[in-house]
Amino acid sequence: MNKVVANADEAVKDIESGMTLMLGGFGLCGIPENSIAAIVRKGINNLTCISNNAGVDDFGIGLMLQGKQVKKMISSYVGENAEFERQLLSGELEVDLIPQGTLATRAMAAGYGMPAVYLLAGVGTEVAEGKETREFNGKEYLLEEAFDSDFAIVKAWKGDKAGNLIYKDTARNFNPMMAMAGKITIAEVEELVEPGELDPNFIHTPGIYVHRIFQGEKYEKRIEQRTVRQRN
Amino acid sequence: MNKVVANADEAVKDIESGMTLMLGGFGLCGIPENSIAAIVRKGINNLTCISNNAGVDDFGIGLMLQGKQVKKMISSYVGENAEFERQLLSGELEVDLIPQGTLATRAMAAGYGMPAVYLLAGVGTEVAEGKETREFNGKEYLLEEAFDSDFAIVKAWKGDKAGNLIYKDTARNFNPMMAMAGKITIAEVEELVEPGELDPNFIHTPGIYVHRIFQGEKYEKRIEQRTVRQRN
Amino acid sequence: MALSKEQIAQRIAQELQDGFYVNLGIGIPTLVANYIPKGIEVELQSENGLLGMGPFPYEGEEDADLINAGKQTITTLPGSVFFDSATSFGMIRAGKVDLTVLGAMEVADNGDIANWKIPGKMVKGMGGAMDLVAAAKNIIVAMQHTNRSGESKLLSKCTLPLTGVNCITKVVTDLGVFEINENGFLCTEYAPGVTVDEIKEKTAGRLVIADDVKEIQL
Amino acid sequence: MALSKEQIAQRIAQELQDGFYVNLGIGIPTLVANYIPKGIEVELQSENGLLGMGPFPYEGEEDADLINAGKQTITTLPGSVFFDSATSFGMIRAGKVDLTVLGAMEVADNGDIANWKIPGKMVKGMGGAMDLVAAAKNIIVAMQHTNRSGESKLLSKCTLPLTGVNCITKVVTDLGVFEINENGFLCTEYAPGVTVDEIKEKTAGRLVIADDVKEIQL
Repeated sequence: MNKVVANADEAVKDIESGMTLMLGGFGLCGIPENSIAAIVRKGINNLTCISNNAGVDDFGIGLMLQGKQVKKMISSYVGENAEFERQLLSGELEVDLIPQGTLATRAMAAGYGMPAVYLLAGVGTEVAEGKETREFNGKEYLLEEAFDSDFAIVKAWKGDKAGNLIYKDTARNFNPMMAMAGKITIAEVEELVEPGELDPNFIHTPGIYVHRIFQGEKYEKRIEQRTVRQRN
Repeated sequence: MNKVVANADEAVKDIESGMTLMLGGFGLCGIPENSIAAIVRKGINNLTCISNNAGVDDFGIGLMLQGKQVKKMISSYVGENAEFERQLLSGELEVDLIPQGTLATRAMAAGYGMPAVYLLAGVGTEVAEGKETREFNGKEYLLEEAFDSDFAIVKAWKGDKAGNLIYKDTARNFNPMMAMAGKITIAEVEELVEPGELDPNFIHTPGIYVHRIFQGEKYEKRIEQRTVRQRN
Repeated sequence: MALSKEQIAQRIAQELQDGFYVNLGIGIPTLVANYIPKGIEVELQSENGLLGMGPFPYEGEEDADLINAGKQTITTLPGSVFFDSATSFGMIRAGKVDLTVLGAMEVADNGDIANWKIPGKMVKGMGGAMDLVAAAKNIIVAMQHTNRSGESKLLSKCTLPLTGVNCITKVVTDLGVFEINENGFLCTEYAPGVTVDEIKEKTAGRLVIADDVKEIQL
Repeated sequence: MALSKEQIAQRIAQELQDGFYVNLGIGIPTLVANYIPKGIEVELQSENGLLGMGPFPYEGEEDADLINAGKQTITTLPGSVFFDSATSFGMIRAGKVDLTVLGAMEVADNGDIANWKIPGKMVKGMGGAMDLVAAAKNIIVAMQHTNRSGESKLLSKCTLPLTGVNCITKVVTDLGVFEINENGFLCTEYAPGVTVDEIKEKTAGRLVIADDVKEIQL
C-alpha cells in the first residue's frame, strides 16, 4: 500500500473549482500548510471549506481568502481575520457558523458511515432554526447531518507510506475526523517513514482513510497567542 | 487525580444484583479477568451483561454463568459455551443478539452523549423488527439507542493512577467504548504506573472516563484458537 | 468595593472540589486556574483536545503544537492526555466535565445565557460555547454585573441571541454570588462594601435575597 | 470436476485488485489469503480491530492479545494498525473496505443472504456479519452450490432468516461464478468438467447463462 505522492501540488492536482473541502486544524495549529499553499498556487475558486477556523489574514485559509478562492466557510469561529470580515460584509463570502462540537461530530459521523446524529448544542437558539428536533429521555436534541465533501486535507506529525498517521499534542484537534470523512483524503506530514516504523498500537488515523500522503517541504507553524511565564 | 483502588474486590464492591454491566473483550481476548473473578466471589445475581461474547464454559463470563449470576446477555455471538446453551434452552437466561458493529456503536454513542444513532446493520432482517427506520440519501437505517448501564468494566495493558489507559494489540476491541460508556467505569490493568509515565499523545482512554483502577493480580489470558505455522 | 476580575475568579475557585474536571472559558474564567485552593486537585480540560492543562511555558519553550482553546501557548502536566475534537466534545456532551466556567453578555433568571452574538456587529462565531452550555451539568458564569452603560446583565429575559437555554446554575459578578433556581436569581453573597440595595437596583431579573446572605470571603 | 474449497478461494483471489482493503470471513473466505496473486498488494481487515493481518505465528510465538475475528492467533505485518471495534465497523460502514468475502447458507437471486440462523437450532449470533453485508460495497459469497441434501443454495428467495438484503454482488461456488444483477444469477464461468446443464439443474433461483460463459481458469 504505497500512498505516497511527490509533493503538495501533485496531491491537490484534481481538486477543482466549486468543490467542498474539509481541512484539519484549530486556529493555526495543525493546519495543512503545504496543501493550502498548493491550492493557492493552483488558483481554483468557488470552494466551500469546512474548517473550524478561517486562518488569519496572511496565513492558513486566510491565504485562500486573499485569493478570493472561497465561496463559503463552514466554521465555528472566524475572528482574527480582517479580509474575511470585508468579504463577508460585502457579500462575496458566505459563512455558516456552527457549534464546534457539532462541527467535529458531523465530520465524525461521516467517517463512521452515520448519515446524521442527534446533538444537544444549539437547542433553543437560532442554530436550531429549521432543524428537526427530537426528545430522548426528557432532553431535546437537534438532528445534524453528516458532512459530505469532495476532499479532506489534514496535517499529521508522522505518517508512513501506507497512510497511517500520528499527530502531535493539540495539533491533533480536527485532523482525525476530517481524515476519516474525506471521499479522498490527502495527508501532509512533517516526517514520512516506512511502513512498520510506527507502532501499530499508537496510530491515530489508520491508513485505510488516507489516499495520498507526502512530506511537507517546510512548516512555519505560526503561533497566534504567544503566552509565556517568567522564570523565577 | 488518584483513581486507584486496592484490588478487584474493592473495585466491584458496590455492584449489586440486578444491575447492568458493560464488559470489554472479544472472545477471551482483553477481558477483565480479575473483576469477573471478584464478581463471581461476590455472588450477586440477576445481572444484565452487555458484552460481545459470553466467554467459554470455564472462563470469562462463563464463570458468571456457572454461578447463575446472569439474567440476560446482550451480545453479538455466544457460541463456545455449553452452559450458556443449557440455561438459554431452559429459559433461565435471556439473550439479546445484536450485530457486532451495532453493539460497538451503541456503546460509543453513550460515551459521546448521543442518545441514539442511525445504523445500517440488520435493515430488512428480524433485527429490524419493532425498530424505527428512516431513509437518508436513498438508504434505509435503523434507529439504535445508546446503551444505558450501571458499571463498565474494562481491561487495559497499562494504566496510570489518573485512569489513563492504553491497550495492547487486538485486546483493545470493545474496551475503549465500554470505558467511555460507563456511569462508573472500573479499569483493571496489567501494569499500573505513575501519572506522566504514559505518553500523553498515545493514550487510548483518557482518565476522565475511568473512576477506579487497579493492577490485576494475575492474567491467565487464555487462547481460544491456537493457530500456528511451522518453521521451514 | 465591587470585586475585581481576579477576585471574581478567586470566588469561583471556591466552588472547585477535589477530583473535578473543569473547563474554563476565555477571560475571567481563565484566571480561576490561578486560585485553585490548596489540597484540592482539579484537572483542566481544554476543548481543543487536552486534559490536564498546565501553566504557560517558560519563555523560549513555546510549542506551536501545544495550545489551549484560546489559542495561547501552554504546557502539559504529569497525567495529561491529548485527544481529538470529537472526543473532546463527546466527553463534554456525556457529562464527564464536572464544572464549566464561562463569561456572558447576558444571563436570564431562568438560566438562559447569551454570549456569542450582537446583532449589527460582525459575528465571529460561537466556538465551543453552545456545546458547553448545552451539555455541561454545572455551569457558572463569571461576568460584570452591568454593561458599560450601567445596565443590568442579569435579566428576566435575554435580549441578545441565545447561546443556551435553562443551563446556567450560578452567576458570580463583581457585586455578588447568585444561584439560579425556579424563583430566579438567589443572592447568597454580596461583595465587601456592596449593599443589598445596590444589588437590587442593578439586577433586572427576578431577584431573591437569601435569608442567610453574607459577605463574600476571599 | 467441481471446485474444491481451496479452488473456490483461489478463484475468488482473482477478484483482488492492487491496493484493496479486504475483509475475509471464517471458512472458505479465510483461504483466499493463501492465493493473493503476485504483484498485487492487499491489506486484510479483521473486524475485531486490525488492518494488515499477517499469517499465523510460528509455534511458541502465539500472543493471546493478537487474534483475528475467528479468534485465531495471528501476526501483524509492517504497516499494520490496531483500532477499537467502533472504528472497525465505522470504516466498514463508511465503505472504506473494498471487498468482503463471506460464507452463506443461502443466497437469493436479488442479492439477499442468509447465513446466521437456522430455526430450531441453537442460535449463536450474527457476530459482525450483518454489519458487513449491510455496509460493504462489494460482497462475494463463497459457498457450496448445494446443501448436504443436494438442494440448491442459490434460491429465488431465502427460506432462512436473512442476514442482509440486496447486498451480494457475486457468488463463487464449487460449480461456477455467478454475478447478481436485476435478472438474477448471471453465470459467467463454470468449473472444469461441470456442464451448464448441471448448473441449471442445481440452481433454484433465476439463472441466466452469459453469452461468453467460459471455464474457470485457476
